[in-house]
Amino acid sequence: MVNEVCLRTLDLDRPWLLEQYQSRGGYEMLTRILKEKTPPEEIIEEVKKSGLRGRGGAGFPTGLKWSFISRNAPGQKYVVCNSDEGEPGTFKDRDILRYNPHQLVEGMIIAAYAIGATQGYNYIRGEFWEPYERFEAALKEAREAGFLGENLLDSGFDFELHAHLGGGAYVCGEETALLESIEGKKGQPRFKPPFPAHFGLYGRPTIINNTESLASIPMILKEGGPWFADIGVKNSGGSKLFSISGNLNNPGVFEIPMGTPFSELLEMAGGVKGGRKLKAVIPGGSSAPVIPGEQMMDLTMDYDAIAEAGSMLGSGAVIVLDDTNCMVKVLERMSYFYHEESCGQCTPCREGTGWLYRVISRIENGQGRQEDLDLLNDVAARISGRTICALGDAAAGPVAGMLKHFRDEFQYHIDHKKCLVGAG
Amino acid sequence: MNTIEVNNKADIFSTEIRGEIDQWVAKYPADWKQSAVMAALRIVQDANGGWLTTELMNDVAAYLDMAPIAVYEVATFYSMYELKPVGKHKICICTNVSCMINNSDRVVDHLEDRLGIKLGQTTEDGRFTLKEVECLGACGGAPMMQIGKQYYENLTPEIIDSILEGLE
Amino acid sequence: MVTIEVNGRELKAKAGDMLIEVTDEAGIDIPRFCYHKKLSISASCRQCLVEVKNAPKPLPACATPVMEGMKVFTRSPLALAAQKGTMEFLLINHPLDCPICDQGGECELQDVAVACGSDASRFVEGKRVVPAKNIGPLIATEMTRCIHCTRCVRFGEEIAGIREMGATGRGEHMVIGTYIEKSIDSELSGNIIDLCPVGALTSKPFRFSARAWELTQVEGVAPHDSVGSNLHLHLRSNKVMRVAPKDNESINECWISDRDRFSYQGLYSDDRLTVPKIKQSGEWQDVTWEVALDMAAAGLQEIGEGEQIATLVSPSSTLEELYLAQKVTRGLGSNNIDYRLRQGDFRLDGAEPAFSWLGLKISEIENLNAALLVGSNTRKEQPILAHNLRKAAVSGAKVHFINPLQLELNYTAGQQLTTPAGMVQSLAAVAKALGATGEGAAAKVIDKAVADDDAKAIASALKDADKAAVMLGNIAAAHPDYSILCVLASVVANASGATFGFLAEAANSVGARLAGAMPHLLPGAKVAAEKGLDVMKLQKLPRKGYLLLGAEPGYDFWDAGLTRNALESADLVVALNTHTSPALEAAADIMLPIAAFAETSGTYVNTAGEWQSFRGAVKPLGEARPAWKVLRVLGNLLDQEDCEYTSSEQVRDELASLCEGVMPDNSVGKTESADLQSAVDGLIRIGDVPPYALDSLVRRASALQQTKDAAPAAICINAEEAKKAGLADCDSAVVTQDGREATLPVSIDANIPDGCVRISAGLAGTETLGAQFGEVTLEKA
Amino acid sequence: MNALTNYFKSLFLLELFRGLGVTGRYLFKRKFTVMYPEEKAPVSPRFRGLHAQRRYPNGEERCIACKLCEATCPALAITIEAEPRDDGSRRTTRYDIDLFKCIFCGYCQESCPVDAIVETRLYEYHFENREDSLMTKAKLLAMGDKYESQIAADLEAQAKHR
Repeated sequence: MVNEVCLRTLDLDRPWLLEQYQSRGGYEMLTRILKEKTPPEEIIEEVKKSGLRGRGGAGFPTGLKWSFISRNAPGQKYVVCNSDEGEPGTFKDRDILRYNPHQLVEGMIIAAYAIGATQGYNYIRGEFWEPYERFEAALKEAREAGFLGENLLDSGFDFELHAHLGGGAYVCGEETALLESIEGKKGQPRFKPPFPAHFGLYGRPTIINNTESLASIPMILKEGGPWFADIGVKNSGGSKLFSISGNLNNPGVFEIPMGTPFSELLEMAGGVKGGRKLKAVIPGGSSAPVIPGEQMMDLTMDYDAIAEAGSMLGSGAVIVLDDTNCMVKVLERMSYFYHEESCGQCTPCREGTGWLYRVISRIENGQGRQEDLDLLNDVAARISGRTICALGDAAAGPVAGMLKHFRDEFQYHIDHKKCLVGAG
Repeated sequence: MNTIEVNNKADIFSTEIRGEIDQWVAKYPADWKQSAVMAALRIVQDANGGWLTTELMNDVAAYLDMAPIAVYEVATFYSMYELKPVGKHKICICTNVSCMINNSDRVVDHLEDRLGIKLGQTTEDGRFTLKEVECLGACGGAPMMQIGKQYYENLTPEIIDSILEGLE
Repeated sequence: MVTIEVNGRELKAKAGDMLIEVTDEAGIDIPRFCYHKKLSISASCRQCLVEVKNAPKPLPACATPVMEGMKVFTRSPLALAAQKGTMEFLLINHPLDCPICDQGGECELQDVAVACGSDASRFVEGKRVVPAKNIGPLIATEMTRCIHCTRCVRFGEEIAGIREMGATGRGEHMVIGTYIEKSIDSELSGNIIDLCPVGALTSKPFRFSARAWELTQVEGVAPHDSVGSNLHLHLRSNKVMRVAPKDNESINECWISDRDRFSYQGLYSDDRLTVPKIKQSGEWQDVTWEVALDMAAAGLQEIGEGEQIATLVSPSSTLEELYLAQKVTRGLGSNNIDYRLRQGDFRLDGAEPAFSWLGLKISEIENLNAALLVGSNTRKEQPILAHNLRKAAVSGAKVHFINPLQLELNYTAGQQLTTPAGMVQSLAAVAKALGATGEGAAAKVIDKAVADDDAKAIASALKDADKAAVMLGNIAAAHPDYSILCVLASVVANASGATFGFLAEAANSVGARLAGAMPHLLPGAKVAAEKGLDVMKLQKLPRKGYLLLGAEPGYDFWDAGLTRNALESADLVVALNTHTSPALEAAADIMLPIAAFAETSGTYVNTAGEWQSFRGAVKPLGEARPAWKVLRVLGNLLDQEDCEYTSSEQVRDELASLCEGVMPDNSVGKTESADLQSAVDGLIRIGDVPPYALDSLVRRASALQQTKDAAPAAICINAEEAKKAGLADCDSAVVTQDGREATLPVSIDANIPDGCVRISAGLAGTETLGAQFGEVTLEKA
Repeated sequence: MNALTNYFKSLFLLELFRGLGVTGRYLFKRKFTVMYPEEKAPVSPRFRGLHAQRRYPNGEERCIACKLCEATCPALAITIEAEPRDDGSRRTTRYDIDLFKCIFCGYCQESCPVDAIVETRLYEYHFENREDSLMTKAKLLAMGDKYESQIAADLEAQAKHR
């Protein structure tokens, strides 16, 4: 059950080409829907049955999200794909864009059909030039084949899809910041409610989904929702792309069923580099609190299991840390990231992320004070839950997690002004 | 003599650049020309040796009917826009967690030594700029860097040397 | 309506209202920085976090809509912890420079810090420092103090209508400002001083001169336009230190124009008149009030014949002053009094409405669906009205202008750019497009007009609109064919079902009519049995004696040169003025120093017909006295009856009783003359009055005079016409009007139509020129 | 009983002798009287005498015209006018203390955020003209210049009490 959904064409020679995609039944589902004029409700129902949850990190049920938009509401509606992959540790959407862009295009067209949108955008992060060109080429092919444009396959349904390139801002991965960015503004998240389903792109109803979520749609509809749900486990339907990186022999993207034990995933990735000891794992991108290695080895990769362990599955970005890593340094780097990427809009995140970084940096550089650990916990607590978007929580989460599991390393830094790891 | 100018859009950019920007403008609703600002800034930045001057930003503002400050906001918000001159080759090195634990420090050190500049600086001959960037979404190939539009992964000092030698 | 509970107190609220609106209404205090009732919600400062029962996290009161049964706690441990948390974050990078900060003592951050702050900081790192940029003469910046509430940014976008401030950079490095060194040019820019909750944006003219706790606040009414914005004057030791808006939802909401905010500086200019002066054998001598008034009274009596006396009054004078001025004048047996100093066409006298006004309430402008403004630069002339008009335009109203200069607008509007004569044609074309025929002069002009596409567009916009208005502005009032424009506008309004209105020029233009400061109208807008001469005739047929009230020769008159000639040939010129100037000194024989804005009590009637009285806030400077008192004593010395007033209220009440039952009315009668006085063979001058050249006070407000809107006099002409006149590359040129010359710099300006040259009036260098709108010739200097 | 005791006490002039006893004892003790002006009593570093305005070591006047002293002065003895100096800094153009009004409470010194206005140890001064009672900015700064070392030492000494 590996590479069943999004990466199912990976074994082909040039899977990004239309003919190769079609050789594996590509656009068949779309054609059938357009020919049979499948009622949109049925499509949404099928997606609901599949148990597909947003693959971008938040894990919100995709079918439910779609059902918030009334297909018959008048006026323009939009489908937006979030390919602004920026969560440290995540590199799965890049592979979809590079190797299977047509499946994403097909998924977006179906999504548009389901909610009655006639215009779509795929927001690709600005640094992804090669994936962007692949996607543009796919759009061109699809347009020429009549899958995009006016009156698709004589069905009377119009849909046009464009790529939008980002400019280098992590926060644009937040859906409302992404919409602002498409509107030609700074990527500052909007206050919600209203949610994009009511007030989205250009103020119109909009659904916005992750690349992987949308790319999963054709297969879900082709094989049926229950088929997809059964691949995974309860509450975590389907298979998922895991980007596993860090101190590994064979890092990469693996599409495996939800609920696969972490140990198996680790094995696929070739095990810890140099046969060293697994120290800790960040299971869902850098925003997810860290989990100690021993605990992680007993966990399965699904939403509930990881949440129970006090972290989150997020975007499925697994960062594996071996025992040569200083956790203070790792946390310093992560908090620097959030400090750099905070949009600056709300006070706790703008001021707090910098403060966190400076205190951790001070500890790392041997200038920590005894009260700093409590201060860190307190500042993190004052950020989390008090900002407009989740970036504040994301910045606070790793701090709390690190201090929970590796407080002694931090304490050692403060007491001895040097690193526990190097000190042996 | 004082002259109050009225902007004529045809005079702002070269035909080529205008054509490119217009392609992007066409992607968005007619009353949302502003949506093309990120693309327009990227296009004029590329045409200007990789960085944006205030005048260029003003031109973009005039071309897209935006307030200049709205363009400055965008240009200063996103990290891919450069507001100071950069070298011909902008080397963006990821130092985020996955790269860091795969020894991106060594990549940085090697490049700094080889080029004789620090992160954020440009070589005197104007060929290279070193820039520290956040996760570029290629953690599987850590450590990695981006030069121009190209990603380079699984870097070692030897690979870096051969990459730099391959650049004009 | 829903019922919610806040801190155990039950409140009724409109569903969908934000929580903070409801608590503000109920007087429950929730700290906030980014929220402002007139701006969009940003919800970014996170200071107004409160606890809502069953919500997992504290919620921002500014962005949480009330819902039935909601239970809110604004001071619960959870809410307080959240508020304290935010305050700590705000303070870590805020400098501790309250002692040198002008906001100290009236700072929202200080206040909230007292309530939610801690006494010691846990932040031991260095604080952020942001270099300040010069954003012009009005606003001082200290961006290190900025807390990024973005009120100023949103103000620019939503209220001022031009985005000048922005938030550049991101995260901790986000900086509020203009990014490049650039002045803030909006005519409403000063409001960001009030909006800024900290000392990042403060008043530059006020800088370091006083502390909030030293100031006494009194109420006032703005004297520079016909809006009558409500003011708070802040005083210290008998001096106006600064001016701020006073909330009045029906007039100025919570905004005022920069002109109203910064003009107070003119009160303390060096050329303020502070002692009575008389001219003796060409030399000015300081004298006592007794001597000066006796001389004035004796001089006026000496002239003997009433019709040889003319009283020219500024429409910025108070109602009381105007009433007494006409009383004294009529007591001398003369009906020669006029306030229309900047009007050039009086053919409408007798046919024009007596109590003309805006036609609707100021707050109703924003509900218009269409508007046609003729001869109006409302954004500079009546900035607050323009703000209301912008609100209408932004929500979809179709606004059209017919003007002799292209305006820089902050919303989309149709602008018909044409010569002054062309304005008449354009307006007639609109009337024709509406199928109106008119009568008298209107009929003649409409008959000749051709309804082109532009005219049809305007006509259909007015006709199709639910609520539409046709308004005449300051440029129209000074137009050589004002009478024709007026009747045409009235015809257009009637034919399209639109409201017809006047954007009155000065603070008391409407009041002046009620006070009887006109040759053919008595107080209470009653028609005079014996008509005097209008201001133009009073200058073309020079009188022996002139009484000037608040009017400055050279700047305040339609035809500056004509005024000078008339006053020079007179036997006696008594000037009641606040300031002196070379032109005044040359013209006058007696100068009586009168109280200026803020120094006298009085009443203004704004363009919406509202009477607003105010009290004197400070004692007049030096020996200056309120003009109503001066006029009263003059009346006594002239042995006039019923001139025993002891307060300005008495004067006002007397006039009010005369005005009882007089209702505002804009019905225009019939006129016959359809001669186009604006039709000239050569170039015609567009002599608009720039906003900061309007009256004695603003002309001397030093900070305003450094702004972009206070450009010095210049010959503005489009490139085509400049080439024709042989001025294509001249730095300066000689302009000749009515045989008088002036040398002025040349400015190529594409906003000026063919056949026109804009030489604004009221500016230094134009004192010798002729009519605001009249034929001129240009040649190389 | 009480009345009887009192009767005997007054009869034998007991209180008088007791009083005389005290007198007698002090007659031979060391004397405390300070023979001012030849002798002077010791002065505490916290003594609140005549005012002075201080400067920074580089010669820059400390006062930043925050007007807190003016606001806090219970006797309304301080009058300050301020404006931006040419270099843009906030400075007083007038700083007067009316010594006829001043009650030497020390609140001005207490409120000063930059230790500019201080009360020195000096208590010996007189006026010959009425207007001399006004300590102007120039006089205050001159005082500060003259006594800076003493003022600095006194501030140091009282730092722990503030």
